[in-house]
Amino acid sequence: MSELNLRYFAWVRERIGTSQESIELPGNVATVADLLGWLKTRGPEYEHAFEQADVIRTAIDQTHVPHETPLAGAREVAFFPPMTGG
Amino acid sequence: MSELNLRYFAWVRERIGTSQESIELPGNVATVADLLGWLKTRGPEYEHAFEQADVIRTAIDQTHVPHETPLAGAREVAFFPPMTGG
Amino acid sequence: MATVRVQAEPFDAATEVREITRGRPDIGAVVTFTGLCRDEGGTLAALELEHYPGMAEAEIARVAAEAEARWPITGLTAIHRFGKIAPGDDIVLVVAASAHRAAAFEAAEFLMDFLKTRAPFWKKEHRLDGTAGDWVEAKDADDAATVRWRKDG
Amino acid sequence: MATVRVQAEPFDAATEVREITRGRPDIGAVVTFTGLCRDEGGTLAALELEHYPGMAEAEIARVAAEAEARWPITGLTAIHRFGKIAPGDDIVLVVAASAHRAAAFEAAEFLMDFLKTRAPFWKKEHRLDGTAGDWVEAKDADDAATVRWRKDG
Repeated sequence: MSELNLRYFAWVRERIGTSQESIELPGNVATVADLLGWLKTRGPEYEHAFEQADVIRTAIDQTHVPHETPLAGAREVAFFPPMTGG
Repeated sequence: MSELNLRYFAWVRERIGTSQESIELPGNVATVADLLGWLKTRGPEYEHAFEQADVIRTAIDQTHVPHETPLAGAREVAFFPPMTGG
Repeated sequence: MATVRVQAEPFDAATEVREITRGRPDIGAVVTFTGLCRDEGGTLAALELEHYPGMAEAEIARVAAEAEARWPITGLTAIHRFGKIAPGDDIVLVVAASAHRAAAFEAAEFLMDFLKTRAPFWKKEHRLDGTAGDWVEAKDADDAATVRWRKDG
Repeated sequence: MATVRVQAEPFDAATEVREITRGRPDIGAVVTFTGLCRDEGGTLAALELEHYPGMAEAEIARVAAEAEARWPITGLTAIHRFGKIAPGDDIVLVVAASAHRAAAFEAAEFLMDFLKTRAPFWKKEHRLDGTAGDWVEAKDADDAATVRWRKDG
């Protein structure tokens, strides 16, 4: 098991109620999609934040990645809605 | 016959040696192209300025016109090279 | 190498243009884009811009490097603000300089199109009537705007 | 109604942007284009810009009116200088404002493309070595740039 820093932004952050947390990654969680699925089991606030998993964007160590990306070597994983800057 | 103001710009002006002049339009000069042809008979400086008639741009009363445009009603006709502003 | 800044403070476009053009008499064209906070028909009190510190700078820098690889540009600056921004105030600035205008225009547009869809910023609306603001929704038009830059298109 | 000026004096882009955006909180995007005099590898002493007074203003205003008819723009300014202009100095400014960025970018590019091929200005080079300058030749690329704006294209 390895320590992973999770970050949430915008309405993902609001729904979960925290902007970041550290977790011990369960052994059966290999990809970003696995992590999303596992987070949804942690309570109704996570369930609500990730209810439409397909709109959630993800980054590993501050680089955009698709959901199927392996977590091996990751230190920080971020979850957020589509960007609306500019 | 009617009085017409002629204006020349850039290298057309330099070759002719004047920036504007008033002429009495001969009766057989009906279009801008006729006028160009007639001007070329007025001396070597005009001949030089208009030797490549197809690159010369023309305006009647400060509006771009093609060479075949009739001169009827014109008060000012300008001759100049392709524009290079901006 | 592009200049990229993510900051709460306002910026000054004229200062950034001067930085790019100073001592560079090979520059013939400078394009600036400034994105401002609209008042949405008088209903908006402010926009609140949340961002992902670190990744925001890194992502804009990646897009800027792509623009620099693609067009012969002599200078490129991108500044994005975060925090609360009132209607009429500036949000984002892009400055692109080149010998000729086409490269400057295209690099600035490219940077804005990808900045909008890739830089981790999110806008929340605060309404004048005091109701809880909504998060601005991403627009399909913004994704569509990036498609035209595909080289294999 | 666009602001069009033809003048010998320098202009200030920031002032023109302020004029366009003041009291207009519906503006979300401002694009500026500034054309500068290049030094052509250190060989150029100055550009001399000749123009056709009256027609220059009228022609730019016609192009600006076309842009205003074609895009939902909230403000449009075009300023073109004439006379002697040193390397590094500004020649032309276009400012286009709109609610959204695409219209502002397109209107500014359209105005510059047509201004270059239709506004009666001519550039003569004065070289640092004192040799008689040549008149700058019109570029096919500038004519080509106008073709893409054809609606029936």
